[in-house]
Amino acid sequence: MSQTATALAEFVEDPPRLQEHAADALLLNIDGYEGPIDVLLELARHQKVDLTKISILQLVRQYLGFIERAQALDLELAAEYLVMAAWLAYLKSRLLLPRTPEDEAQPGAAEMAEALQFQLRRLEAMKKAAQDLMTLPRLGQSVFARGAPEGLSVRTQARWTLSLYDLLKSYGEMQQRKEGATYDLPSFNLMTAEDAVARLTRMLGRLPRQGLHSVWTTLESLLPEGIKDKLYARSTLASMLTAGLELVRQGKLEIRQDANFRPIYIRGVGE
Amino acid sequence: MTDISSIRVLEALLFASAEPLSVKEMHERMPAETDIGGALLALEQHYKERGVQLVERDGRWAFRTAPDLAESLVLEKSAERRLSRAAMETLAIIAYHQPITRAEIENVRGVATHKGTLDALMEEGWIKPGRRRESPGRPLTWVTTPVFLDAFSLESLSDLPGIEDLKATGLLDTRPAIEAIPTSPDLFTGIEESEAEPQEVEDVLQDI
Amino acid sequence: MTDISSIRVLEALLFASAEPLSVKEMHERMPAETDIGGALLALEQHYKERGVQLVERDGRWAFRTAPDLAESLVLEKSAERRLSRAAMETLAIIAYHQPITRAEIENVRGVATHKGTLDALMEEGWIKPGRRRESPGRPLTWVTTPVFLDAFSLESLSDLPGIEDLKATGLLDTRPAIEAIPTSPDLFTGIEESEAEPQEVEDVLQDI
Repeated sequence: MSQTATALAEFVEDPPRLQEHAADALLLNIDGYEGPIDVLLELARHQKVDLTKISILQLVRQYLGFIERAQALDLELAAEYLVMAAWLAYLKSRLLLPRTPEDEAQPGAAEMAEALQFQLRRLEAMKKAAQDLMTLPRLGQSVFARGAPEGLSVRTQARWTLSLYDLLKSYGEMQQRKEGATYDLPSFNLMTAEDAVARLTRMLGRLPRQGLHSVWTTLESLLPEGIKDKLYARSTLASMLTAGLELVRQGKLEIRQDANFRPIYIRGVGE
Repeated sequence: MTDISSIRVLEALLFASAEPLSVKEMHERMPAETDIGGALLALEQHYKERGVQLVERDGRWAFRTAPDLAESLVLEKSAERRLSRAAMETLAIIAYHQPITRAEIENVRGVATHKGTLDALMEEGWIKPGRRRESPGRPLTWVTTPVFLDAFSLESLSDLPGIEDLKATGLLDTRPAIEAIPTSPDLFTGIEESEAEPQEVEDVLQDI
Repeated sequence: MTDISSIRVLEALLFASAEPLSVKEMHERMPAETDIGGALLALEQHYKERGVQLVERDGRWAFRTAPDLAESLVLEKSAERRLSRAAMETLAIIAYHQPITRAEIENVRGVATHKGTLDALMEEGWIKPGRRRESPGRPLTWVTTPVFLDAFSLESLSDLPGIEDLKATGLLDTRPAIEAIPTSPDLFTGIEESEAEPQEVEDVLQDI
């Protein structure tokens, strides 16, 4: 690689002039370049050869000339240009000097040159790709979409979902609500507690009174007779008992039951 | 001249233009010697039977999709939505009580029915107007449709469960209070029993 | 089936749509049994020689004016934003190398990327962030969009000019080209550092 590069360098007619010319042209335009690799690529183009056959050594000389010229003109270059210059100076020394044993561990000059050449070729390929892209028929420039598309619309229609379960439950609940709204407690024919108190108070005068020879009367015997309505019959017993207890509380009556389920007896309290 | 090349250019021009173009505008944009009229005619003819047509409106020309395809350009999407309680109840009442007038529906529900509720049910194809009731005002009645039966996999309306069936399936909570306490005899059951067996009154009384 | 009626509907759909349509979108709007592929082929054939053509862009289809008419079409051109050379190169690098990280882009170009460059490309809708690379730092990658293909009249990425040659010559390798000088910092260390500033990535993402 380095041999080819050197060999090619020999054929350059007037390297110093080209170098100067290239350097000054670059310096005039430095803002137009995208960094040191871009500048290197521009310098490489001056060799007017396929990048795969580029003389790296010549390229390095040109770049270093460019840096020198910039410094001579007191131009301020971005740091990356100087870093590149340092790297290229190192590469140049490696390309020119014979390989020493301690170099073994380091990348060979040929590899470094090849890497640089690869990057230059890749960048050039991408620059060309960018140009090629820009020559493609561009939408809105040379190819046009429909100017007044009607557009595609979406009409959303609601589909109501309802299961039979929902329907039946809804109907049932409504019926239930309706029942609830008109529900009246059934009125039963019952003896009220008031009636029972009145009846018992009325009968109180005829009751045997408390005393030595007094007798007890069963509560049952005081119930109205001949009742056909079973519910009314049952309610009379309950109400009369309640009435009896009320009169006991008022101190007008005594009440007694000898054991569970035994007859209930009452008698008046004498005055 | 109406060569193929000017037809192509005009076709592209009309396609890409944001506004319909007048013949004058087309002239301005085409070579002077172009026979715009001839090219328009050729294009109109070419697109006559296609999905896109060249149409003239007020002396301006534009491509438009064929009017008979308007429906095809709209994507019908259906979104599943739950029916409102009002709609559900209204449908249920119609199903169980049909034919039923709107006033009667309102009577059953105890609230006024929004017009939209019946509309939604009708749009879905579940109900339709039935005969007019031969009563003052000749009100319209509502009935369910075969679509309704189909939607709910019912063979016929008689397959709708009765309210007692609904109770039995546990769909409806039974009234709380007396009936709901298991183990305790029903107040009314007691009456029926005592009616059936008169001698029990004595027993009951003795039980106290 | 590829009958004339489904071709007409598809023609109208593609004409009416503001955006290229995917086959899936066409299927949604056409009867289930339609042979979309056949209809597309028929349409493509029909329009082949016309001023308007049916083109495929990344699996999506649209009508576009024929590219050869570019010179003859006197039309309002959309305002073309002049892209900087940096932006053009960056776009090309993303298009040919995608998915590619910002550090890799910088490696190819040998220079730091201005934040504005990616922003400008994203604003055009030509690039978007791709997946993160599963490597240290999980850097974001960049890819081109379907809009990019449409903007440059490319059917797919494999139609990028010269991409086959570039692949064959190994020039689409993103390997760092210049190895560091032993014992000295990487040639582009400084650049990479500025690139690594995390808030820049955030800015870019927020601009999406």
